Amino acid sequence: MKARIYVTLKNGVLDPQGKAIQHALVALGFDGVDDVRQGKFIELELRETDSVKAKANVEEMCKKLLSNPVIENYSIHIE
Amino acid sequence: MKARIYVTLKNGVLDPQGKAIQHALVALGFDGVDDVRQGKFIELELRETDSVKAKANVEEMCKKLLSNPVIENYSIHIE
Amino acid sequence: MKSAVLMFPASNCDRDMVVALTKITGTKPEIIWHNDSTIPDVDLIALPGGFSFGDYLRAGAMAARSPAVKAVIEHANRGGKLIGICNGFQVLTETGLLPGALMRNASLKFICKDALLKVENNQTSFTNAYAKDQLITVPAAHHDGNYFADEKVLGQLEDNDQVIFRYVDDQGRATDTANLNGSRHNIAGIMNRQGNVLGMMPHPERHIEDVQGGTDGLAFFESIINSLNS
Amino acid sequence: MTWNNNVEITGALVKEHGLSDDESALIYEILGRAPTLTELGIFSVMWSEHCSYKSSKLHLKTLPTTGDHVIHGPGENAGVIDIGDGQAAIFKMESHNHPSYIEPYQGAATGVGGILRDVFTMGARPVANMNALRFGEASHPKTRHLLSGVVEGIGGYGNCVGVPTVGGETNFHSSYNGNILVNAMTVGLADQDKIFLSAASGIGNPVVYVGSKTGRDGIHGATMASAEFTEESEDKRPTVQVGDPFTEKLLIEACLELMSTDMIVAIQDMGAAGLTSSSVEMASGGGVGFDFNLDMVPQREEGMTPYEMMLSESQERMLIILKPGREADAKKIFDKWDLDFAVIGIITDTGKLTLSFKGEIVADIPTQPLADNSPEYDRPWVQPVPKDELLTSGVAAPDDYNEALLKMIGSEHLCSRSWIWQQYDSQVMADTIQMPGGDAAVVRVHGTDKALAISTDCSPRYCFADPVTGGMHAVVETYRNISAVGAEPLAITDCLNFGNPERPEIMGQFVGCIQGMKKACEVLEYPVVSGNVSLYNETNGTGIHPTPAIGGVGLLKDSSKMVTISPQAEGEVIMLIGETKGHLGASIYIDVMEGREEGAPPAIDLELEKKHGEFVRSQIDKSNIAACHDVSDGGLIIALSEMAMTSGLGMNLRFNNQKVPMHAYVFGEDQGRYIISVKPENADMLKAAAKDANVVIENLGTVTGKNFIVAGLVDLSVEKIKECHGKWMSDYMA
Ligand SMILES: Nc1ncnc2c1ncn2[C@@H]1O[C@H](COP(=O)(O)OP(=O)(O)O)[C@@H](O)[C@H]1O
Ligand SMILES: [Mg+2]
Repeated sequence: MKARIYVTLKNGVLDPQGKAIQHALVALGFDGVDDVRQGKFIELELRETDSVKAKANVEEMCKKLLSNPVIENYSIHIE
Repeated sequence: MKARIYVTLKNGVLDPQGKAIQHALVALGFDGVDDVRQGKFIELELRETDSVKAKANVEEMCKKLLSNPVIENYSIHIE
Repeated sequence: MKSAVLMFPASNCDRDMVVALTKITGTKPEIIWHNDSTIPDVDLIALPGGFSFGDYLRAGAMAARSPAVKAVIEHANRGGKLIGICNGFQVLTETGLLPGALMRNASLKFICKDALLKVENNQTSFTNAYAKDQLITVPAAHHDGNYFADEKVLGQLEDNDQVIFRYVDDQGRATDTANLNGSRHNIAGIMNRQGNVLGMMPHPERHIEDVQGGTDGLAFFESIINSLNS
Repeated sequence: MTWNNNVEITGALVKEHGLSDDESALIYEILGRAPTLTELGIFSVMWSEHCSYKSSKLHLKTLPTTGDHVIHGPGENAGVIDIGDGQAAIFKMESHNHPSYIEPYQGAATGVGGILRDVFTMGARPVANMNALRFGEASHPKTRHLLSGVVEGIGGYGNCVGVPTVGGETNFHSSYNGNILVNAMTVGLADQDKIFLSAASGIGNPVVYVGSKTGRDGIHGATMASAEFTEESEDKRPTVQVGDPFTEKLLIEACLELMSTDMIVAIQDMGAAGLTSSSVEMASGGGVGFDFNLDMVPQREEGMTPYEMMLSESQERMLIILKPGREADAKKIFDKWDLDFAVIGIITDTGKLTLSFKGEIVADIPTQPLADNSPEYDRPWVQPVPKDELLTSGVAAPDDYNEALLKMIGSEHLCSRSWIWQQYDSQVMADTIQMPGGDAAVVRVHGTDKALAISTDCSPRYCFADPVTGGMHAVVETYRNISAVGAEPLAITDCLNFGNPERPEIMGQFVGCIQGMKKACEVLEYPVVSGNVSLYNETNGTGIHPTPAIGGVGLLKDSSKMVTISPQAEGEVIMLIGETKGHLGASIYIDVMEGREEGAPPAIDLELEKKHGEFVRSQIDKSNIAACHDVSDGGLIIALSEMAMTSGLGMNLRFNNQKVPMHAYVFGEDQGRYIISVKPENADMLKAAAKDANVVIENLGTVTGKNFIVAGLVDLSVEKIKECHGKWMSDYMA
């Protein structure tokens, strides 16, 4: 099955990439963009077929490698 | 309203990051990971309140800036 | 002084570090490969600069989980001296041996430039050969050197004099323009509470001969030797 | 779609592969039958302009390629020169123009990756990268995006592999609006007895594939680089290759480790046209055949066909012939570095490239004719006529020299390139002793007192105005830049970027530039040891300016003697070597001040260049010179102010010019000139030495204060000039 992981910066962590994108959007004439945050989107192809087990496993991966708790949050979607 | 944009590499485009992550997961003892692809996840805070208009607008942003059409695909979720 | 340099796939300042340590200590450091699970008994371990594992995912993230680093953490926990330069600093924050994180430079661009640093604390194993508040020039070259920590951690670092190097202007002021990469508090290098682990973004090992444009890096290594001899 | 190797080879299919009728007939003759689809693909890439040099070969042959220092000239992956003590410098320059226009980051990154492989495949550790870049005019809507992506791509790749990018050149001109040029150069170091070549030998020896897996990247990249651009080809998207510098770094280390053993017979990188060109070159070079089982090729994607595997341009791959029985030992090294390693075939005595796939033979081609009978064209060309001389009387003097100087130095043509080079790690390996910003970059030969000086140069506006002089100029400019740091120029590599060779006037530009290069190389004893040709740099019928980029390499026997453009102390005497005639044709001055591009370029006296170069070098070697800078773009005053800016010290100067209008003296681009800064106690001696050597020299003034002063003309603070010089590009890119 597939796991989708969204890694985002924690509130309070300055996001230079997001800021740069917002800047560029404004420069391109897109207004009405109040805030931009950029994160990571990781897709895993898993051999596991049990979604509960898969989720637990991916949770572990996020903790051990895929996210850095000092600056990032993550969320997981299994399908 | 909020727009969430998922930018992923097109099929067939080499994803060195994904490859390296997969390797690292295996080295950490996570087996059963057949494939990893890394993309971007961009969140926009929009002033627009009409979701149809917002979507059209964000579509335009993706084409002009947020994705690289040569190697990337994108999808948009408005809420 | 016995030393060792830890090499990851795509470390690329390992040779520079070996040359510097050899020149200064008179003995060639041992090389530790990232897959080694046992490491030699040495006085100092250096984590060199580079792009370990391509800096993919996050700079230093994958390297921080390699078998050799487990052993390095034990070395540090025993009080062994440990330095991380550039990518090595990123690895050290990823292991948690040093607090905070190193994010993409505020300019979002790689920056290669001589950095002017102020030695904030010279009462350490890594800076005793410098004068307090001495301004030194050390080359910087990185993409992810933007030091981040939350207010609480920053407060602790400042209170305990763990901020060792700061980016400053030629008057020694930690201004925004002098801040190479957007680091919180202009931080260029920090030390752990125990004083045996140091991480910094600029490269002292690149400034050890006049022809390289300066020799301000020498005292960094000399300090470590002093601290072992005292 | 199921794949059929035996489809009927129709005229349309042949055409789609960019092959002419004659070429197609030749294929039937060589094979004695119709080609299979895989074979057609193989022929099409091998005979593309990019791989076969069919339009350029005839003329390239005229370039001087031998000399005392030359160990291997053109024909190998890179040129090899002797730098003494059993050591060699190995270098080459290559273009990645089309891919960089389509996807600037990846195009430039993979360009760097490709040229690195050309160099380390010969056994050299890469020690320096250079980049020669041409972009469209600043006002063109794409320029910013392309500049930003290209620079990031070059940095992204070079920084990660840990090879310093130490210099380059950057031009802006409207002729590149639809065809930017990205030329990358790598210099490496090896021991002369450890140089590896590509000719395969040893019937039965294993052929090994190492590196990354093969995907569908860049299929037809080589043919794309050989076709003129149309608006449509911007949509040819999925053919872009993505570079993985991490894997490249591992590949460098693994290959160098393997090379330190005695297991290798031959080795070749997979560059343009991937597995096809590497295997054909290796087999034909050794006069042997290869028998491949394509099922063994490491594949990244499912369902890849032989056609795709043979044409893929996936990056970071190499082909190696091992000594028999050494497979397991070699594999251990690649396992350690986590790289794919697969024996994909053996050497045969058939002289044929025989490919099998799922038990079936899908291609069976004699390699000799495939490599050597490739078409060679004597394309019609017209000898270019140089533009008329521009009369100085028709060029206005500036109202205010202060303003003119600031306008010139703050223009996109002369402004600081620090926005670019600060994104490159120019110091990794800790042997860079002259950073970007000077005349030539200098890197130490690790662990010795020697150093290499490197410079890339070309003034396309000169080449456009007069290809012969322009070609000469490009060579001479590297010669001067290398001499100016005190190094002896030894040899060059080139990257010849031109428009559509099927147009006689473009072909004439090509031939003209080569004529000029040839002359310069001969007189300066400065041979061409490697190079690359990129044609069809043309969009909708408009060609680029002829751009023969030259990469020169020189040797400093004692690196402690090196000088920079920066005067060392107040009181030093500033002197000018060479005569100033005030040539304003094709100059930056008329471009920036009057928006014109007219006139012939300055004439070049090669014997004089040689004499002045030798004089400067000998004086630097005797430590009589504190700083040195050649005079080029923008003329005398620009060169002087560049020296002032680097040192931060002012100058007090007086121009004793009675002969030519002052603005021509100040901004003229006459060749063969150097400015030197000399300790006061050495000034008389230097003058005497110049007199003995019959070298024209004059005193211009002294290093002093914080202002840049030319009596009666200019009085500006060095800070002010610096600010202006530093502003343009960072503002433009902000
Ligand atoms: N694309 C680039 N990358 C790195 N360095 C560059 C680039 N373009 C220009 N430079 C550097 O800027 C300086 C000035 O370049 P240029 O005006 O071409 O020098 P010169 O006139 O001496 O040939 C040189 O040191 C050169 O190496
Ligand atoms: Mg020059």
